[in-house]
Amino acid sequence: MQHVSVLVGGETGYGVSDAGVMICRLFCRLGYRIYMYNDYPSSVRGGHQFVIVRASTEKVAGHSDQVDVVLAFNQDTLDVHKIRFHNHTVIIYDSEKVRIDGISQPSYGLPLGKILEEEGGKPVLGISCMMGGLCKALNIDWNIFEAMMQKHQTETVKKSLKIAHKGFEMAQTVDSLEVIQQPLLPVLSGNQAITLGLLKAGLQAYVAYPMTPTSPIAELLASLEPDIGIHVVLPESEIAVMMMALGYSYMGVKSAIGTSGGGFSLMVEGLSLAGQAELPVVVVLGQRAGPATGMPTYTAQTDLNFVLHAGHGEFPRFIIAPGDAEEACYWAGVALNKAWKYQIPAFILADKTLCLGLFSFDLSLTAELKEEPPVLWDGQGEYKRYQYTEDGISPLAFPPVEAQVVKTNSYVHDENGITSEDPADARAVADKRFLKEKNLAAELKDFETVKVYNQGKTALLCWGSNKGVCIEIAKKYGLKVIQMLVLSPFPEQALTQALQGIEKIISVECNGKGQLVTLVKQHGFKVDDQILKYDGRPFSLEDLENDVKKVIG
Amino acid sequence: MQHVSVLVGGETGYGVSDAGVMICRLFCRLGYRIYMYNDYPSSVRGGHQFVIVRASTEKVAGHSDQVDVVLAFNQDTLDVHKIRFHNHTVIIYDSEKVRIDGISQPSYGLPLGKILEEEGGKPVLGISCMMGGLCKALNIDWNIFEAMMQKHQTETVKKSLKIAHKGFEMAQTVDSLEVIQQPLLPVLSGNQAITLGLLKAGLQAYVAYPMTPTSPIAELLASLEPDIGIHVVLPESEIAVMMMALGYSYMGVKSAIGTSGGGFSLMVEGLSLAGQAELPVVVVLGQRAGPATGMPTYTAQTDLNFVLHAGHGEFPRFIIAPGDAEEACYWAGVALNKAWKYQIPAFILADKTLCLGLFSFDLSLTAELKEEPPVLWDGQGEYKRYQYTEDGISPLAFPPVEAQVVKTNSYVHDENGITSEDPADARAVADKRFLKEKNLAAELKDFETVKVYNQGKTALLCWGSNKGVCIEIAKKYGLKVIQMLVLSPFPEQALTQALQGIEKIISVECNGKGQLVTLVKQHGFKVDDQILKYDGRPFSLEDLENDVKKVIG
Amino acid sequence: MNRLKTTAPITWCPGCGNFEIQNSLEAVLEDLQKEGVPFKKIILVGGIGNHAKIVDYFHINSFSALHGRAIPAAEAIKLADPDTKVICFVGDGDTYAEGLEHLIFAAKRNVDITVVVHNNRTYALATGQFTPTSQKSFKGSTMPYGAKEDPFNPLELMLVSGATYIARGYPVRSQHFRKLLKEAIVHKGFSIIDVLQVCVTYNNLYTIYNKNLEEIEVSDPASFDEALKVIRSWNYDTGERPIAIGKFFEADRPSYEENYSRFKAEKGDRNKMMKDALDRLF
Amino acid sequence: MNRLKTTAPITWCPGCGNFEIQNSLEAVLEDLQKEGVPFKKIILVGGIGNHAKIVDYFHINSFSALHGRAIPAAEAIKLADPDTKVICFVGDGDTYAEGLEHLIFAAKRNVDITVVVHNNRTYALATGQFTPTSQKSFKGSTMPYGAKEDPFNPLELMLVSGATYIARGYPVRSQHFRKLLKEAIVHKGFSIIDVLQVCVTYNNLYTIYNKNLEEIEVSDPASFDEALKVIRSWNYDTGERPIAIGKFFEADRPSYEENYSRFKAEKGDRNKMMKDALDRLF
Ligand SMILES: Cc1ncc(C[n+]2csc(CCOP(=O)(O)OP(=O)(O)O)c2C)c(N)n1
Ligand SMILES: Cc1ncc(C[n+]2csc(CCOP(=O)(O)OP(=O)(O)O)c2C)c(N)n1
Ligand code: SF4
Ligand code: SF4
Ligand SMILES: [Mg+2]
Ligand SMILES: [Mg+2]
Repeated sequence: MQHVSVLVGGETGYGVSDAGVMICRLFCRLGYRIYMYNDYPSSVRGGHQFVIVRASTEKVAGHSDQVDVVLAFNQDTLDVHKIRFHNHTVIIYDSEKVRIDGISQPSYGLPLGKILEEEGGKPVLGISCMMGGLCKALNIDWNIFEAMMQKHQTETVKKSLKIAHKGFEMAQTVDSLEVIQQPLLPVLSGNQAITLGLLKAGLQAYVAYPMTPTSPIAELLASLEPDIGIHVVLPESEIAVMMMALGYSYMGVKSAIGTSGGGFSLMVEGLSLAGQAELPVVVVLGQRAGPATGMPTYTAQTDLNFVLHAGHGEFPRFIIAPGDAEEACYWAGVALNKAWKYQIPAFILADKTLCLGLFSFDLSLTAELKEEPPVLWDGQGEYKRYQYTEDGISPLAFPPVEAQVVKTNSYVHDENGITSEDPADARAVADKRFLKEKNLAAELKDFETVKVYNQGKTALLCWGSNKGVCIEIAKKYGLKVIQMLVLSPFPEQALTQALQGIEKIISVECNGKGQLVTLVKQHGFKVDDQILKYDGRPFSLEDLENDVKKVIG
Repeated sequence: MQHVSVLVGGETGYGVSDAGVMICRLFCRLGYRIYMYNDYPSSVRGGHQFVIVRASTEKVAGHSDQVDVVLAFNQDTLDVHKIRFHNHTVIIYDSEKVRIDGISQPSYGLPLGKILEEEGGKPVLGISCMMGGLCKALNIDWNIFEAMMQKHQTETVKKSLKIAHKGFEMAQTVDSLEVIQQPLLPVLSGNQAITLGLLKAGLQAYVAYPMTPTSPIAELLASLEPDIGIHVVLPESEIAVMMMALGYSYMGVKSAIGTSGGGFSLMVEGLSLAGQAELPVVVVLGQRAGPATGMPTYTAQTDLNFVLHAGHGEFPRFIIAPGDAEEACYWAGVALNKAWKYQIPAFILADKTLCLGLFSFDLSLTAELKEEPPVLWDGQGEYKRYQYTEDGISPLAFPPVEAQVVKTNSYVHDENGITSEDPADARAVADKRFLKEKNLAAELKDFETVKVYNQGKTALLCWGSNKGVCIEIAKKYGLKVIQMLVLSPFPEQALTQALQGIEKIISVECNGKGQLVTLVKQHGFKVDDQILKYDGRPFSLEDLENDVKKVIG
Repeated sequence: MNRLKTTAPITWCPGCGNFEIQNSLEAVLEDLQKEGVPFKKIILVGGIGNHAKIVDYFHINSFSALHGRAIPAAEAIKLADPDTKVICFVGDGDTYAEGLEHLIFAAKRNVDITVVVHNNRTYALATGQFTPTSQKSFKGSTMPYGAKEDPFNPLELMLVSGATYIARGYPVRSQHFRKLLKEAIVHKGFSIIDVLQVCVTYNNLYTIYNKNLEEIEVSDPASFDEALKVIRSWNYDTGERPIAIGKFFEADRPSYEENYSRFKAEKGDRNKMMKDALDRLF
Repeated sequence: MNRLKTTAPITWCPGCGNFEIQNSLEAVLEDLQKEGVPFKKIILVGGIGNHAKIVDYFHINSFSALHGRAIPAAEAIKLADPDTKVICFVGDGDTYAEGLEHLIFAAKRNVDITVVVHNNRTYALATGQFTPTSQKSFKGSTMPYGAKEDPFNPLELMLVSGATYIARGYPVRSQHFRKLLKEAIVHKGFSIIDVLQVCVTYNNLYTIYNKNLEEIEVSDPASFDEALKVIRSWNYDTGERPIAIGKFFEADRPSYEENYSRFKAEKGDRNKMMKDALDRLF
């Protein structure tokens, strides 16, 4: 076999994600491209968690409801997911906790408690045991497994391998997962990819308040703090987060901040300040199911319109919505560069699916990303923070500047940054902002702001993390996929081009209102049909296929 | 003469608005309909402030740049506003402070300092002196003036009248402002009208943090607190304001809150809670020039898109934008009623022009407004806060309820208000919200959500405080005016109807982006031309006329 | 099945200090009911975090608010009906970080609500970051190399802010804790209990607490000075010195809601009121 | 024209206490410059209110922030360049109400910034409402029948929050005030001056202040107890008792920014860093 889908299920807090990560790494070492979906409730312990790992010879970025192998740490894994089994699904389960009455598929019980007791292993090593069973079931070379374990489980590796081998012995081979000859790629979450992109483009400070699904960015950067001298600051609230980011900007320190919708709500006033004062800031916004607390660990694409219009008053913003890890890395870097070039807020509009999903990551795809210097003051004459220029961009200088002052202002202001209530100044600062937006839009024409995949007269129109699943279904049904990567400034021309020859447009979104449709309609485009999902779960291949079939008749 | 435009100018903090109010009241007592525009900088003292009072036999709600009488307390009044004078403009000025070199119009200098000293009057009584001059210049019956003074200046009335008479003696009659035979109407600001509308619909609590231009609502209600037993609460921040309003809602206490864009930014997270928890709340949002601090005392219509989409996640909201005091009163009441009927947030989207402008107010136009009871639980069986019903409205009950519990929740929840992460519940609560929006939209078909004035094949499309000026210009040029009073749920059918026979649509907005145009385009309408103003000043008649002439060719 | 329980599955980790808070609340509510405070007059208000799940587990009126924002909602609830007992369950991240300002103002106003802080000294539900009361040696997930800040002492803040009942409790000493909880609820005015609720998963301080805790009794609960001294005797570090628990302060001061007259029963005079108001403006 | 002045017209009311704060700042900056702190290293951060206009009037680096939000911006500015002097001009509405939380956390962290609170005990620019330090008898425009709350004492809050320099000043006593202002700026760590800045228009307390003010000198500036005592000797009421001004507390504690290594000069190793990180993840 050359593709496989593995489901791991167990109680929250008992290592189900870790198991998923290890499986991803294992498959990657066999030459596969992987994707992992992680489904868990908002509790540290006690709920049911599962991951689905898919491996394929080609790039994948969506999960399937059909699973070939199941690793069951608890009863729910069987009971809840039975519908995902096919006739040949292999089930490896903890025989001390799980009863498999009425299951006709090949099943191998591992008495985890007993094995761990015998070997003196902590509960978390039950994962290794299951991994052993998985290797056997899919006929995976033990040496490859061992090499992976040697690298990532350095402390307990001997014991782990011993325990794993018990699992290996107790299962049976049902099929062989072939080794694929192609470059091996590392496994990254969307969060990790965003982090790398920001770093590559010169990030110097990261400010955040904990919030799912972007907290791992702060954690990763905090772990890198001593190595790369980055500042990671965790202040009292999201309001402080935004204000600190603006303080950093004023001083020329490139910062980013991360949050989700609820935390972002608290940043909106500061965002408006960024607009008026022309202070660059990059916001990583990982959408999750709202309103309010909603379902904190589940996904959504419900904040597009909010982000497009957040903040009182009018000011430009750069909004990108990556669809997988490589795009996340590349566009995060572009966001940081353009935020500084145009002195505006930029958003990496992600969601839980992207942030916490795992992807095979090809670094070479982001090779061209590098730090771009902002427009700096040339040191001649008097420095004017808000100098009017042809392109609307006032050259930057950061305190301390010899014999000059840098004045930034939350009020309407003159070129020097002094408060003004003059109608002419009010018009001028607004026009300056509009001009920057226009110029950013023009520059973006050189970027792939709208991506197309496949051909066809019917198009699936999507944004963000639905990209992967759309591409797969589109291939199957001969549809074109149009992915909007840049959402503001609106890439009107690129979309027009992408739509050439299209007779029917079907939008695919994880929300109930059709927010992308709202946006494209504003710009004079129309959409024929909408496929919407708003239950906190991303589309599986099967979900989308069902909906697409209904719509294309 | 049967209409007049009076400009009063002076230093901020020296009673220019008070003078304006008195002039309005005087004209009202002559049977006129008035409108006053108030222009002042964001400082308690020291800047230049002016008001323009217009009186007309018909309803007016816009100011003119052409002034017939000027009362000048400072030099700026002459220097800054010279462009507004015509050949017959009468100038009454403080001869101790203002030099009128080169002024050819009829001018009467009053030595205010000297007069006040003679009479032992405080500086503020300089206003009375000027008013005396005005009465003389326009040949206004002294008895009418005296009656007005008796009512509103009880403490110092004798002295005031004496001082006023000095002014009266020193000026000369240039024209006669006729007495008009029609019912006399009181003078209300937009804020006062909103307050009355809320009270009429049963407001029980008002929570706010000070912010221009809505602070006067809190002040007015605070002054009424002992009389009508309303709660006025002024907590530590706008975040607390919103959360307190929701606490009141939970207990069945009808509350409203008031702010401007910056303060509203801080309420956005709580707004999202209102959406999820289905807690009614009424927000009076007086727009002013942003972003950030912007120009705090100047006007704007830049927060429409923000308010339409504020808050993470998706939930319905009722947004109305009144165009004058009567609409403000009526629709504020409707907003409170519908917020409670549908258990949603409602917005009275006003702006500085409306909030602080003065209008003649005809109470009879809001006669049908009364408090509507929300849908209450019938007391049968088990109480379920989020019971699914045919219309999406779950009957309300408020603690304490005998033998029942009322559970409200920021998470996705089941009918009892218990947290759920079940996809079916997530869909169900979202569908419930969408259903309420649909039903509200349907109910609104019985309301005048879109108003039309005049006839013509070309229409001026406007919202909020631009109504008055649009109507006047439209009359002059044979245009139709289409005023969108309800902005969400979008009154698609009413707008379609209003547009029948229209060949060209010209939008008129006080912003730079054309936010109403963005909205109508989302709903498939198109706009041919846009007239935009974004310098913090509302359109004068002349401003709009100029722009309209350019566009209609 | 217990009449105070809902169907919500409990998702706290085994060994979590929250369980005993839950048990104590149940016992205290039963007690109060016997003493004439019916269940229907109780309103639980929750922040967001593991602590806040408690409001879901009780078949009692509840308002699940936002992270850090329970307290202003609770204040308005109390203003709306001064005859209710309003109890907030909040976390240390929730109310000592995100929502600290509301806490201080509620104390300043002396609103008659009770605030129970599940102070596990970490953002537990957010997976173990450092909070304002985390010990400096705590290696939160975002501070792998240790904190850059000392903790503050929230009860000192409460004392100077004007809280009129201040206590620290340890649910493991359940009888002692229940006494405090009941006292706090019964107290007229703003009451707060800083609860040393141990998070076994991210910041397991059972050993330190069990070793160093000391039940104290102040000689004069109304004494600011004595309260300050006992509060300052332990500063949320991990040194081996006694950690005082008990009631530290209780004073009598008019509560906020007393300044608000109750709503008039009839709003029938609203039309007249409008006419009067208009008349004034004419 | 003064080299420290801008072209911005000054719009404070005649007699406003802000003028003397402005004069004092000018004098202190000139002084500091002579002592080796160049103007270019000074950064003024303003909230929003009449107080905040001061940053416009100085030809000095400045960041005009939002109402209540000056302090977190100032903290990051200091983190970005520990070699600057960051001075915040904030109001009592601004920083004791809207932004109180930031103030407490900046004190907790002991960030080396200076906070000058123009405490005129009213929301002046918003036209005279009641703030957390308004005397109870103050009839603000939204409290025509008098306040429903007692004021709190912000310096008590600052002391327990961890501020390492605490003073109260009265600009009318300009030499005394300038001394405090300079000390606060020079102090290493978080410093705050509560300035009794009189608002002549909305809350004219000149008479009361002039009558009751008392310059004090504490015997041991590092003594918490002594500081607390003098701070608590006046509680923002209008009774006829002495109102202490002077430096109440000064202590030495590592400041926050010391925990942050400076950025590495070269970011050239970013590519290698990425490769290393990826290698770890493989
Ligand atoms: C505005 C906002 N920011 C962040 C979060 C994410 N969040 C949810 S729970 C939590 C941690 C809660 O910590 P604490 O209040 O100490 O409660 P615990 O889980 O420790 O009981 C955070 C940060 C949120 N829900 N809302
Ligand atoms: C978020 C927000 N809320 C409210 C306001 C309105 N506002 C502007 S100035 C001001 C009062 C300022 O009072 P204070 O901070 O005491 O300064 P003062 O004018 O007294 O110096 C207020 C409430 C605002 N600008 N932003
Ligand atoms: S994570 Fe900590 S606080 Fe949360 S339930 Fe588990 S032990 Fe309790
Ligand atoms: S209103 Fe008060 S604080 Fe503001 S400038 Fe005038 S006197 Fe000063
Ligand atoms: Mg906690
Ligand atoms: Mg003030």
